[in-house]
Amino acid sequence: MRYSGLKVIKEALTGHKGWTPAWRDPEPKPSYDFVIIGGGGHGLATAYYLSKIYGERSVAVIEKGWIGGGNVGRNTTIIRSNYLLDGNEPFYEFSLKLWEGLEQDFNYNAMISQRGIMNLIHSDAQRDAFIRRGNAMILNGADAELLDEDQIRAEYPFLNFNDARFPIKGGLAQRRGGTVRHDAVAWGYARGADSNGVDIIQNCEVTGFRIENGTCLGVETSKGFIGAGKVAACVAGSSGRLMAKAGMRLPIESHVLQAFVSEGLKPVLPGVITFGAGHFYVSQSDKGGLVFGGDLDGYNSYAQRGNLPVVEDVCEGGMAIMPMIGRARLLRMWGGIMDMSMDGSPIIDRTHIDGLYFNGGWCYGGFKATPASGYTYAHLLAKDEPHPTATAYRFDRFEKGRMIDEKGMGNQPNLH
Amino acid sequence: MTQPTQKNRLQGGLIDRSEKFKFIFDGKDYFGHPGDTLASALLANNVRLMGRSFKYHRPRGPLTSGSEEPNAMVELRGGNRQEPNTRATTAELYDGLFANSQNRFPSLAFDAMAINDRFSNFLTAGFYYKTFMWPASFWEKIYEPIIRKAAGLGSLSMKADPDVYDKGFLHCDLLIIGAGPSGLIAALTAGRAGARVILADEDFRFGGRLNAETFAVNDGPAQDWIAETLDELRSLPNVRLMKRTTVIGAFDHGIYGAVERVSDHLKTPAPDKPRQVLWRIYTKQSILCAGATERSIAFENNDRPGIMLAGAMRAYANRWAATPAQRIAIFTNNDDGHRTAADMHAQGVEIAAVVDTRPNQPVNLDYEVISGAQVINSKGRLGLTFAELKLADGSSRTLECGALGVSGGWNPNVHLTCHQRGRPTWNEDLAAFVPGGTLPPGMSVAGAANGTLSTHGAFETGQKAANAALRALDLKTSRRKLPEAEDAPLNITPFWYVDGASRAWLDQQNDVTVKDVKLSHQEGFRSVEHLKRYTTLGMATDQGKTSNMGGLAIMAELAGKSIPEVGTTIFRPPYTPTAIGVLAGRMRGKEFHPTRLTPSHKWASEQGAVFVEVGNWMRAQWFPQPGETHWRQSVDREVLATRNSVGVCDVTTLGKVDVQGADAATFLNKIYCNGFAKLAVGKTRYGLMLREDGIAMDDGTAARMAEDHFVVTTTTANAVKVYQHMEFVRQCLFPDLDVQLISTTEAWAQYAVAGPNSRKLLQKIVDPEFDISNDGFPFMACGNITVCGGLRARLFRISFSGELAYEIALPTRYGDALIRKIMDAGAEFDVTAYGTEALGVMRIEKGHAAGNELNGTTTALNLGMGRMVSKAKDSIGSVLSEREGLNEADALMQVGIQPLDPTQKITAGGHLMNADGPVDAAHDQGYVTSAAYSPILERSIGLGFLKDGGNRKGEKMRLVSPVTNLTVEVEIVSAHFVDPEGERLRA
Amino acid sequence: MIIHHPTLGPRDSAEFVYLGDASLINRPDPTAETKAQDFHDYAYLRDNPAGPIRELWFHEGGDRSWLVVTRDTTTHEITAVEFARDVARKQGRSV
Amino acid sequence: MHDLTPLNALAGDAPANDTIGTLTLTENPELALASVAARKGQERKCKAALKQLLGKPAPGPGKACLRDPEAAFWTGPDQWMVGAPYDTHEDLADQLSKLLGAAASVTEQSDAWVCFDLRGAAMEDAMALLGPLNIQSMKTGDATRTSIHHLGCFVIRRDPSDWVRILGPRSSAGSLHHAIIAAMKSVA
Repeated sequence: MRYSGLKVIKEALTGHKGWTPAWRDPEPKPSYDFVIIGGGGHGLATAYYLSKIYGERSVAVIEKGWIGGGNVGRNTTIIRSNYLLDGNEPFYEFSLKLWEGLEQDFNYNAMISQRGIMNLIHSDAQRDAFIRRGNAMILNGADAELLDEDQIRAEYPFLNFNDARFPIKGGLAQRRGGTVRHDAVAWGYARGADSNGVDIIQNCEVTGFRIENGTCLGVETSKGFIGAGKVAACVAGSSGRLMAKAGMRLPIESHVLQAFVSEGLKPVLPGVITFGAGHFYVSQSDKGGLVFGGDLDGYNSYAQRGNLPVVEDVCEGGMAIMPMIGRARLLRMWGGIMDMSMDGSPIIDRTHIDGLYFNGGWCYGGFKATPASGYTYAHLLAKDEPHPTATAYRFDRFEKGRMIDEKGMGNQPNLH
Repeated sequence: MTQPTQKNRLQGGLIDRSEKFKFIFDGKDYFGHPGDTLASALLANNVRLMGRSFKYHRPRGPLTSGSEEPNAMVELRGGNRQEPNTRATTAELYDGLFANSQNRFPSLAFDAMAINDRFSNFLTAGFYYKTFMWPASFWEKIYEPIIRKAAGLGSLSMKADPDVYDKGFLHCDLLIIGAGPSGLIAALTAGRAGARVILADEDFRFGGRLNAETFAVNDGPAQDWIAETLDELRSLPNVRLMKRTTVIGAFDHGIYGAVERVSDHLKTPAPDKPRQVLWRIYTKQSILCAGATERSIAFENNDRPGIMLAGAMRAYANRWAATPAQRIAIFTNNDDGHRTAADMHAQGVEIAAVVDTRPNQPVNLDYEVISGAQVINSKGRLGLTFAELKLADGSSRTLECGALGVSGGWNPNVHLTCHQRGRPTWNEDLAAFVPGGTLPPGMSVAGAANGTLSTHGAFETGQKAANAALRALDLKTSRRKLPEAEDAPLNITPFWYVDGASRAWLDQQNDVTVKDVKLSHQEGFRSVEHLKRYTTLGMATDQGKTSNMGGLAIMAELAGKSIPEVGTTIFRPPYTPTAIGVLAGRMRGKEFHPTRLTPSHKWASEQGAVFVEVGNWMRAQWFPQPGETHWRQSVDREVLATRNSVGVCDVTTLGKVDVQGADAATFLNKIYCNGFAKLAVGKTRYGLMLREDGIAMDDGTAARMAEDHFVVTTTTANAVKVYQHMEFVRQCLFPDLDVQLISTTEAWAQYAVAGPNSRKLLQKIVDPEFDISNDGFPFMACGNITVCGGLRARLFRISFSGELAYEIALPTRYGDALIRKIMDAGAEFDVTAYGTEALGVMRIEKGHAAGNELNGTTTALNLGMGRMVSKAKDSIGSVLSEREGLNEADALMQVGIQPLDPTQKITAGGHLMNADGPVDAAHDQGYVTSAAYSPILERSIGLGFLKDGGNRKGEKMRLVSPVTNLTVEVEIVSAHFVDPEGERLRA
Repeated sequence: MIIHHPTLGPRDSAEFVYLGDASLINRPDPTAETKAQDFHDYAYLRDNPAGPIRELWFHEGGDRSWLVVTRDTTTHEITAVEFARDVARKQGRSV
Repeated sequence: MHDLTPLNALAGDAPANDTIGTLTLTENPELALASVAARKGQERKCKAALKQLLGKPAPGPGKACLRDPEAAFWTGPDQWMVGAPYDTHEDLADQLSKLLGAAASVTEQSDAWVCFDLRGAAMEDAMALLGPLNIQSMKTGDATRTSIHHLGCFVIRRDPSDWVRILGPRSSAGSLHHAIIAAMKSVA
């Protein structure tokens, strides 16, 4: 069913009798050309683009729980393409461009809102690094803007300019950055994929892979065996757990990242702000809640919950940069499992097992990558060659010494 | 203005009538008493309308009498203490309290945004997702700004929070959460047994539900028993009573977060006292005695001011001697609703009727009981006037009443049992979820929180839980006679919503109605997670405490499943919303991070130095002299003075590690890629440290003070990280090496004395028995010396500036005296203090790598030190540094960069492009890491990394920096701009 | 979290710095034929178990010991804490 | 004798001394410190030498030996911090090196630390606002390292037990002092 202004009015006047389920709830077929494991944002986007761009009709997405219940439903909703390295920037810029056309593309309002993202600068060395980054962004066809202290003061008068421990010396802005209604992304892709004939199978857990002499023939699931021409893993924080069933060890650790939302407040923040001298970033949702976060808890975890020290650390950062939020109340906090890779950058690649593909290692940056991750993964699956914007996301980059390390932290995932 | 009297104030209650508090709500004056909340005082003053809902801006009054309140939220206090979304139901009244209603325009009684209510047919669940898409550009330009303008509830002051917050840490054997009957008896039992007990309650009065009831305990008033109990608890030194303290979360390993509201019941906190304290409570055992929350029943227009939960209505009457109206009715599906009627009647409030969904309820001489009936609708614009009933026989009837108490049953407060992902289980008798499955380790649950709703049951389970905890603590248990108390059952017959109800509210704040849940089901959003996210049910500030169950029950019915089959939403911290300020505590403003001062800080301040943050250090950036109007003037002067005569700079911030032991040299051979075994005693060597992945981690010097003693320096930024790494290598990789490490960064003040006259100057400081002539103390020498007549010190002949230079170290307490001494002794050479800027200029002139070059992605090869990586020995990082990607023919190499036109300036962060050809990422040749104006060369110079840089000296290129609108033609030169042969530093 | 230090008893994990999987103790033989592969696997591949894991914590705010902590990544329950130095020796590491 | 005048950690003309409510906080510059780490295989020798110096066994984990003039507390496996009055022991490290010879690595630590003495009835309440340390479980003679407002500090419970000695990083003396004073005011 297509959503339109007319449809909305008609339904409003006729008691909303005509709305139908956003997606079907089918039983799995014996086999598909493509079986995508994971009904999160990336998996659903992959199915959507496989069916829409690459014309594939025999596609299933299998999800252990309910679609959109993973990181796409528990993140801070930020989109941006302010990356430094050649391996990353073209990919994230491609993603941002897809975001910009997404709502019309899948006929669902995901409330994409490009109110901008501002990375604050607190030292000369940081300015040097941000100038290099801003230039890299522009040279890759993205937008970037360097602001001095006065410009920041004019745009964000409520920041701490009085008694800051680390004074604000400027900022690097990407005006096209912003936020998206995260749940709607999963639902929009699901609805779009479903209408292209993709089977979305919920409450179906993968229990193993059927691999015969080096080739993956399908997956064993809680709903029985499902055969597949190609099996595409796309399970973010569960990557280690899942790929172990195929006997693989990954350059990935699972870590918990907490996120926070305040009670609804009248609008105060124009866009996204990141504090360059503390672990804090924040935006304000269309409902009025301050949505903010900071560092990983720092230890391996699959528990989807964190602990107090990081909660306090994040709020200290918030109070340091924005002392006006002291009397606002934290409403909810939650934890997502991040698939932290060894260089902070993702992997979209074949595995050494024929017919088994892998997409993961998104660290805490997976949400903004959703459209491009789906698009480029679909490209790899359909054409068996990497999409031009994702050629660097290979497994073997660590053997070859071609890491994509934006932060320069080396092989310690919790520092990326 | 006329001052309303306390028209709806009843007799009795736990308020202090001897004192009168004046307060202001929406500009109007009222009076209340100590013990009141803002809500109880307003009700007593016959004010029911206290707020507006989020989406439809429907008029609202209090639904509850506690922290779960979704409706009666106000902006409390004014000015920079304005506090949005404050529950009137928990805000303690104080004299002069000032509050405004929120989320309405222009006034609470007339809210223009209430127009949304007229369009409610459009604004259904999921409405936004289906519309506002045409034309594409309109979402951000037109639609979203309108939506955002309407967003939110209360507003921030936009000014810094003036209050301070503390953090505290408490350790105990047993934490009891909630001081109702179960919590009090548990505390008594454990306290008597000698356990270290903390009893915390969010209320400002201990007693929990007993404060709101008229029950007898031991045939006397419950308050008497509470008073006796508290007296005994106060007499026990091992028991800590914490009221106004909300336990917000159950974290790993028995750590609980709790917020104590120290000053919120005062107009302003006392001087130097915190507004609130965040306590981190470490406990071995805990008992959750958090009680239960009543739930409503969904019927058409069940959200009018005056319609509240029956238990809340009873609490207002019994505890606060306030009634929402003089004539009230009750709508219930269980026996508890009848208690409210009885208590209100006893308080002299007129009971229009008790409407019970259950058939054949006992009649009553005092007021009418209507069995098998339902309230199906309500009337009244800004407050309830009539309730419409559907009677057992299907006929209808209208009840005139100003308030309606609704009781749909009670939900145990299981929240903290879920904070470690435990899921509650369904209890048929209560028609509610009770704690089940896996509780946080060490936690047990008692009283209503565990589904035991009677007072007797609370006493019984409280004592039982306490004894279980005592057993776990190996303390003596005791079983005393329990106080006598009521033990009535609830007798509930589940009834969630009246047939055909549509605009019947489930989530009152977010305006989620039965209709929305039906639509959510119709569109396939049927799991509890999808329901929540699609309709926003339970996403309000009460976190679903008053709304989730109703929605769940309706979804279950629509899906033909049982409630537990549809699922439970588990609760997350915090239990109630928590001020961000208290989670930050003292770590804000200048105290956000500790500040580290160098030994010369006092002296430098006296010189008017400009300081800069370097990590947590404050370092002198430059020393402005009279007449200097621009920082460049100061920095140029400092550089020239140093290069031409002598300068001094505080370099204490460099990390220093004392490395001792028979295997000290072997150890350094492991952590540095270059060799140290053969370094002679009395000599210093530059060392490059790699990470195991072959990337440069840090650099510094190692001075061999003795065969088995080195003093190692690290960069300022990496001192902590490098020390950890060294301990890792020592303890985890080579555990049997005889080597001992300790940081001495703070112990020694260290100054760089640089320039042609540095030796002459130091010869006036260093005691004469030490020969520091070029032969006696050549380049890279080091040794223990004495200065100024016998003070122990260390001298290193090392140079970052490229000049003849020394670093001199002595005990920190003498650092201040030494800098003054050096400045005096150096007067004849015009000795000049220089800061980090001049330091940076000189190291760039000399081509020394620093933080901008050691950026975590560069290798020894990139840094032009490829040959330093010894192949003769194993060291951390040597193997992986050989990977092909790190050794390509056109690998980035450090180069020098200068503009062709000396008057032009180059910037760090600029990218290098070939002289001609396209300017884009695909043709990127490298980038500038550091740039500075060199007063010696009288031009702007820079260091950078360039592909195959080693072979491109003399090449003309373009430096582009679009983000700073800069393009400069540059020439690639040697990174050693000054004294490439190093004659000066060996002079 | 609380880490029960072998000699100092229960300590708040905020006093510690986390490194990662305790397999980082098993630095490969730098002279082996297969050293390139060995060091790649050592530095980059992880079991990343959902369940018990042995991991390295540094008692930065305490006695500066590296510890090997056995912790369940699904519940965070800690079942063992040892000195990393002892573990390393047990695994045959020396000089 | 040299002619350099020392500067206290808080850079005041005199050591800081504040009394708030029942609590007194004093900056104590009169403390010489040196760390002692046993060499590999020399642990027994090292402990014996310390016993000779201290007149009682070298303190074990979490313990201090409170004694004049030399005192000591445990800082890590086979590591101790030895303290003594500064005026008589400015060269403490050298004295210890002579005493311990090849049995231990000795490092001067006198000026690595600022020393605060916090005394008074409300001491435990103030300490409860400063860090996760379980001060109530510490008895006279207990010593341990902990974090106070992100600063690694040693805390030694002295005699009488309403007295703690706090050793913090000298360069952050001001921040540490500020934090302790704030806590003293909160509990006053």
